[in-house]
Amino acid sequence: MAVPAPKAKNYKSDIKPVWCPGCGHFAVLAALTKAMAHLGLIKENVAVVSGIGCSSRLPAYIDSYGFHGIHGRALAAASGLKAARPDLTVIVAGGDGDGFSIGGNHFLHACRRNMDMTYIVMDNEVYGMTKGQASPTTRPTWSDSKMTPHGTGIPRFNPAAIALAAGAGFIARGYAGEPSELTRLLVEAIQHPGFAFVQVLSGCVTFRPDQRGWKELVHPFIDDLPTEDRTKAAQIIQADDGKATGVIYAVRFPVWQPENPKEVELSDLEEEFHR
Amino acid sequence: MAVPAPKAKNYKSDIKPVWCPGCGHFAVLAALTKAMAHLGLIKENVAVVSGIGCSSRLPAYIDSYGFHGIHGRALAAASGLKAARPDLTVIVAGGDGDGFSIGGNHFLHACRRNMDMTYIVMDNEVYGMTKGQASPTTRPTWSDSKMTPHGTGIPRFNPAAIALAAGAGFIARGYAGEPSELTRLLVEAIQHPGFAFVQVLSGCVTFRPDQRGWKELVHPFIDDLPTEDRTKAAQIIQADDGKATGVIYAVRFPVWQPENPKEVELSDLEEEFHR
Amino acid sequence: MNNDSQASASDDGFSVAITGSGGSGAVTAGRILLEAAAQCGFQGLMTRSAGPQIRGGESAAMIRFSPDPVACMGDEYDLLVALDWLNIERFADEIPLSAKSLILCDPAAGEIPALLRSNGAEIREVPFKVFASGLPEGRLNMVALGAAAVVCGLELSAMEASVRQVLQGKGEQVVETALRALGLGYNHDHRPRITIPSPGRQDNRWSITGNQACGLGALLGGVRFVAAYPITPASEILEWLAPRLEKLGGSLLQAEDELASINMIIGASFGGVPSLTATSGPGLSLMVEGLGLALVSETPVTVINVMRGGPSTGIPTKSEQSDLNIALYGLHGDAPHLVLAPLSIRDAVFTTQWAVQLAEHLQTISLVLSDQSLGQSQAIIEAPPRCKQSLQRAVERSPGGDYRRYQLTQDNISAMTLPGTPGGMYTADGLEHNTRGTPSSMAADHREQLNKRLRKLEKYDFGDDWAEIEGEGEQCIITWGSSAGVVKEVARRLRQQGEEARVIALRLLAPLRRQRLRQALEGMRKILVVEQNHGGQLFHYLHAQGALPPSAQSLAQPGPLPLRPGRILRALEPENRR
Amino acid sequence: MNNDSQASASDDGFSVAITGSGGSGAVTAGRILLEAAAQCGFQGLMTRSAGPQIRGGESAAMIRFSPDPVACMGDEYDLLVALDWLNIERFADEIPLSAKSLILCDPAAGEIPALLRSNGAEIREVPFKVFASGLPEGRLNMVALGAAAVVCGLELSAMEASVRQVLQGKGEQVVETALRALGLGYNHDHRPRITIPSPGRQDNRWSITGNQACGLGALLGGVRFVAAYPITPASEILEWLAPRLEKLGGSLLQAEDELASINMIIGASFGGVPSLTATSGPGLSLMVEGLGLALVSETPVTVINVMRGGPSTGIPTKSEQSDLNIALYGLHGDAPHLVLAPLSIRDAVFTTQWAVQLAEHLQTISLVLSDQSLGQSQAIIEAPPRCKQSLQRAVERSPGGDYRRYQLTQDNISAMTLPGTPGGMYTADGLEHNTRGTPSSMAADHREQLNKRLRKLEKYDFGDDWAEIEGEGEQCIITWGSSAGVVKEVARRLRQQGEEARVIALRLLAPLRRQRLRQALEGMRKILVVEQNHGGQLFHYLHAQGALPPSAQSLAQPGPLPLRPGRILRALEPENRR
Ligand SMILES: Cc1ncc(C[n+]2csc(CCOP(=O)(O)OP(=O)(O)O)c2C)c(N)n1
Ligand SMILES: Cc1ncc(C[n+]2csc(CCOP(=O)(O)OP(=O)(O)O)c2C)c(N)n1
Ligand code: SF4
Ligand code: SF4
Ligand SMILES: [Mg+2]
Ligand SMILES: [Mg+2]
Repeated sequence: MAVPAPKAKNYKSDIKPVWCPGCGHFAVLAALTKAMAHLGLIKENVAVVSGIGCSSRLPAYIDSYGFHGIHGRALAAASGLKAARPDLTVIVAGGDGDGFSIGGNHFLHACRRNMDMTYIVMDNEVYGMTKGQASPTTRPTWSDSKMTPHGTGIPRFNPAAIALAAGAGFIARGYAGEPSELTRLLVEAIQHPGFAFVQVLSGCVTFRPDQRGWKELVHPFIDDLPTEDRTKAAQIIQADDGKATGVIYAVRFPVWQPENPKEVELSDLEEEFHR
Repeated sequence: MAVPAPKAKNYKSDIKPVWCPGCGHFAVLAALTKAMAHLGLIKENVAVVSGIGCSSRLPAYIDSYGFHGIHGRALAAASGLKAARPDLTVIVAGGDGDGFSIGGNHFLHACRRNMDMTYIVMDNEVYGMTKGQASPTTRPTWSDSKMTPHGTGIPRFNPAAIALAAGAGFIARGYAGEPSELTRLLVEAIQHPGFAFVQVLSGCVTFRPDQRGWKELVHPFIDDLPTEDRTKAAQIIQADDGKATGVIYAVRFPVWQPENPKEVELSDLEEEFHR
Repeated sequence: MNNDSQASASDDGFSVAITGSGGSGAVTAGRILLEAAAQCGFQGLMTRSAGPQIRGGESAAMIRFSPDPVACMGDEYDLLVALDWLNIERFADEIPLSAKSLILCDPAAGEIPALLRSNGAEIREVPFKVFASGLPEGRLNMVALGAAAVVCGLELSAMEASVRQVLQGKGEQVVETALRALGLGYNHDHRPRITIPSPGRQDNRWSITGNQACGLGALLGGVRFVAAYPITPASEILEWLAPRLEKLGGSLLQAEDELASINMIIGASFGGVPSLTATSGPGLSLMVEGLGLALVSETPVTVINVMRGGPSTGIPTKSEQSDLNIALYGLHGDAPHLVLAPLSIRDAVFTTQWAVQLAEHLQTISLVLSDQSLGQSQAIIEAPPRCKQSLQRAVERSPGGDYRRYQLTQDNISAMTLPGTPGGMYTADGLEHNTRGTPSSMAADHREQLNKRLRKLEKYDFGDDWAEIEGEGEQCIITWGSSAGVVKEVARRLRQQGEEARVIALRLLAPLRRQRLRQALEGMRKILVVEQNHGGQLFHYLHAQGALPPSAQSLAQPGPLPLRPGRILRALEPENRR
Repeated sequence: MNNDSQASASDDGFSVAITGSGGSGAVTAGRILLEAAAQCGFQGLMTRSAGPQIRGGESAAMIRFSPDPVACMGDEYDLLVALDWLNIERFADEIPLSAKSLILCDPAAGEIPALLRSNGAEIREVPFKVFASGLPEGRLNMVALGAAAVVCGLELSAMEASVRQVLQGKGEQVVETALRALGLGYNHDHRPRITIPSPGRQDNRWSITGNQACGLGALLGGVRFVAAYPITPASEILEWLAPRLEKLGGSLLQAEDELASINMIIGASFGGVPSLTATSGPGLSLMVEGLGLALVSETPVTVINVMRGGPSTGIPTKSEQSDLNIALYGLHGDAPHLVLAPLSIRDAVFTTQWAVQLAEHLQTISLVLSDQSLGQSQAIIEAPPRCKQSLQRAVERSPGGDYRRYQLTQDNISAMTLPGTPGGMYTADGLEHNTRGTPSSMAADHREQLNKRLRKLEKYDFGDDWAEIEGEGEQCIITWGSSAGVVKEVARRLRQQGEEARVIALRLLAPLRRQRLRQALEGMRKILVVEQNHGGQLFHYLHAQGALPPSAQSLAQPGPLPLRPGRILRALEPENRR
């Protein structure tokens, strides 16, 4: 990390984001490119994979290899890529809808599988791209969406709790309004060997203008974190108001990565069929 | 519960199970019909919904309404049914593959949504119906499946931990080899208002003959359970060896059930379009 | 024969486009203009277009109004109201202008782009900005709207009423300022462009979008449960339905994904409640496994698929008719089912209602193919017709001793018991089964049930509603779904020129009424199949069904640009006939 | 003309069925018999059938062997070896017997079912049980096998070698007992039934299942990454591949579901590794959204779909060719892609290899339609041919300054950079895009890319491998996939009777080589399209593509029973011609 780092702007592509002015996702993009610069990543060796949503547009704005897939399947595509290409730094980006609603199953199994990748969820507690419906992280009483006129009435999905229960080894929360902390978190996440999950509070100015109020609510975790103790992490997450930031849990579990040296020629395998 | 109960056999249909002789699922079927009898459920007011797998064949063997759907989607079908027909007792049955692999996302969201239904997962740590591949609950070193010749290498999925993190209010574990305890658990689960999750250790004699050894391993939880304390439940589950049985966690969360009295006629709604 | 300039839009009604950058209020202005036209007794249509941005990007409202029903947008625009010039090139393709057009713009907005100068349109300059900034919080879109009203020949009083109606939610202050701005624009220059005599206030007029019309049709069909996952451009159906279902005693459940939503409605329908979901291409793709389950278990459900540019994520905000293939053939196995398509916004009420009722009656799946352009456009129409029949699910309320859920019957429809009915217990199954519903892998059972599921559709008498057929002559245009609008416009123009043409607009795509279609094609010397996709999906489907002679021709044009009447007229010109 | 009894199976090779209840070892006995036939230089085929139980249910092994290649099962069986009579009625449809058949059974098993008595077959009784119980842990299937070997005319030494080979994993004790039991059965009754001269040991013989052949083809095509979710009847492909991929330096990832597996292989292929998955109908349904993504992002992937009875869960353990529709048309949007089908077990090596290479070369998706009967049958064949061409992905290893991932080119194929390549960075996208890959909703970009994706397929020269065409004459049978076997058998029988027939067995279904097919149909007076489904899916597809004259006829028979030569011959009889 003492290596003279390239500039963040070197990691930005020349494509103009479609995001609304003021969208939190700009800050995430900035923090990620800063983290890449800080780590001196070689850009052609990075692949940023995403699903569908405003947040999932991120790959095209980064000057690395990118894969903008389909809604909810980013982690699956990333897992296949990493399995086939262990040499790449794989970063997965998406939203709360993409990751926790339609993509929930892959989230569970990616945590368990613990491949070496970083998963950044830009959580704005809303489906931005489809114009403002409730997501799993939306509070149950939020009634601004006509699809749920009295709110969903369903308790919020707790991403950190699920990640922990599913077996993730790195769990952090950042805030788009605190770019330097966010950069630091992303650096740590990318460095973490194994699956690293970073939930980023990234406000949607258009459909959740109330989230401008996050600035007053966000605060660092008060405890001595990160912990390697799962019980402690569970307690912290349970007591948490969802607005605390920092790395909560960081422990090195065995990383899953198929790497099989070639042992035989294909023609050898055919012998079993000979009669 | 003091009402003179009908007999379990009244709840069995005349269709002969396709299960292998000795399969644990027979005991689950027996326990479920006993629980139904014990509760004196009126059979036409019960619907048993399932996905695909050996375990998911259960509905046809019960003399009630049944829905044998597609792989992994039982909870979704059951949620729609319950939303439309709150008067029914809805029981969902399936396997570890159906529920935790392909069906993982619906499991997460059904726990959160907390509709009044009972979800029984017959966990044999294997895909029985497709002849013996590893499921999410299979231990990472089990290498009897050719699809994973050295084992999956991935830590086991912890159903109780996920259910708790996702917001389920009733979490229990039973064992097919202890039918009377299992019946009791199922009675409690069906009585619980809200989403009740019962993991049943139900051995696969054909592909997991080692599971005959469960008899020696299964034991009741030693703690004073069920608890209403989520932290305690989390600790119990974390310390658990996966072979302890009993109700772990039971707390009444608000049940989600749309019930809207009719307020207007359709023709009233058309007025908005008149010019 | 016709040519494009003769057939220009100004012959019939008036076409206006309003464009502006993010926040300039082009769409609000368009809505006010459309409502004002309705006040004056016109019928009309408004479509929108937006750039790739979620919000704040440039956008355009395209309006056409006429004393007669408006079936589609014309070939050209009579009036372009440019609130500014930012990214106007994005819309150039969508808003064809000619020397007969007028451009209303503000000299303060800067140089008129060369792109627009080149078509020779007349330019009329109005100082939108100067007028607007003279008012506290004054907005230039209202000034421009006033000026546009003059050009369109719409009365100030109608404009004012419309401003009040559209802006009422914004508070009195906003309405007052808007009215003053409107007045400034209106009084600036009094030269009307074209005066179409206003028909005067009409009874029985509706203002409705296609997505709303589908929603209403669903409710009329009896739908009381919806589970769905948001997706553009279908979400508005769900957003319209959610609060209304509640008031009617039903409900809408926002699902975690489309796999859930399709299975949820299957569960609800198994419970006896007519159920529906709405989605678009990517969501439909995720539903096909569930659709097969509904089909085999004979659990009725309806899916409205609002098509957008495909394949894959494609062009989510633009229209195309390219999901016909997946709708017809997208299930694994031999899986005959219902596919319908509304022919216009007005027809969407009927078609959706009918689709739901057919699904219920035939105990199968019904797919309704709407599209972005139909769904997200707003129309001023005469009150839409309803489905007169009252088709319902055959429910067995007192099953006898040997109840068989999948009993073979004369019409291949087996009465269904609902949970709660004593003595009628069965397990619905996606496995092949015998008449009782017990899983079976016997060839005889499979064949019996395959035949049952096919014949209940093939033998059903769908009556005359399978298509709208109009016109005589020896040339025929076959089309489907929302392309019916432009095709009817083409036929009207041909008639105006003394030429005859038959239009067959297919509402029921599957099962195809093959014999009826062949009858309707008798004596036709030229047949053109018109649709908005790249592959000619309808054209190939009709061939697959043996419904077309070899000489039939295909005019398939993918989205995102709408099919225009001129394009079709050219394809019909004699030198293009063989 | 032929008739069924003349055309009986005994003319060509020998057909044996072995049936028994759970655990009786019918399938093991079948495998030993087949391997013994191979030892004697025969070629052969063995299919299996099982009841609905997971394990322990009754099962049957059906074998046919001959000195010539065996394309399919015959119309009738020469020999039925009944280990017991439990649930034998389940197999009655599948094992047609006649007066020329022989039934080998044990008097101790009880009364011969009336069902079997009625066909007039000769009965030969052997005390299986008495012999077996005379040995410690003796098994009656081995006794029966010995007796069957005599009837089939197979030498004892070959049988013994085969017992050793098949049972070697079970330990020496088991092998020894089996050999003794075999000997007892063999020496009990010396009347052979038919003596087909044994060709004697042959070089170059393979014993392989269809699922293994697909797996091998995949490896030959270059596949080194597989992600998949188990499903019957495709799992054996995965189970065969997993350990072998590892040895070749690749890997197989068992995914959480099919949504994951298809997206995983897309990710891996984006990384540059040729990737594949295998599934069956329900799984394919879940993959169609992912397939669209691969298609639009031009990321090559191959999916082997092993068809089973549909729709929905259908009949998971039985064969059908009813997923042609979803394979051809199942994607939303305009989505041309590759669809292939192996014509036999032997051909599955070539076809799968070719499919993978075509996907790689054309940067698109390739669907391979195998089926349960092909996949789960074991064949003794001559060493299978390979794909001679070496088609590969066009990879750009040193992109210049202005690298455009979706550049328009002469052949519409754009060289692809792989992650890790400096200067070649791009974002693959399922949104419509311009040549750089930047999302675009412009009509021009959409049309350009739609054209590119269509034309790279349409204009590619697929050479002669699109179909196997044999025979002359004026009557023609068109078929596809595994039905090619029975159709070729029909043609052979016709030739034996001095009649000519052309067979066109389509290996490449999409893009359809329409011109080539029409050429091959020139001069044909009768055309019959044969396939194993209910709807006549190929028949309608060929009509959709304008490839068939109106007089063509369809013979579509759904599963689970195999198509039999006699059925097709009847459809060709003059009175059935029009
Ligand atoms: C299969 C499928 N279903 C639905 C959609 C529509 N869709 C696009 S983005 C999105 C939600 C995006 O929300 P989120 O992931 O939170 O991202 P945000 O826009 O808020 O950043 C949805 C539902 C889709 N593209 N594909
Ligand atoms: C979409 C889909 N994928 C795969 C399958 C194949 N399949 C059938 S059952 C099953 C797994 C069953 O395992 P589990 O749920 O644990 O039940 P068990 O048989 O062990 O009781 C699978 C993978 C299927 N039917 N549908
Ligand atoms: S809609 Fe919300 S999430 Fe999307 S770009 Fe705009 S502000 Fe950001
Ligand atoms: S395979 Fe296993 S789970 Fe399935 S019926 Fe047999 S013993 Fe039970
Ligand atoms: Mg979001
Ligand atoms: Mg299991």
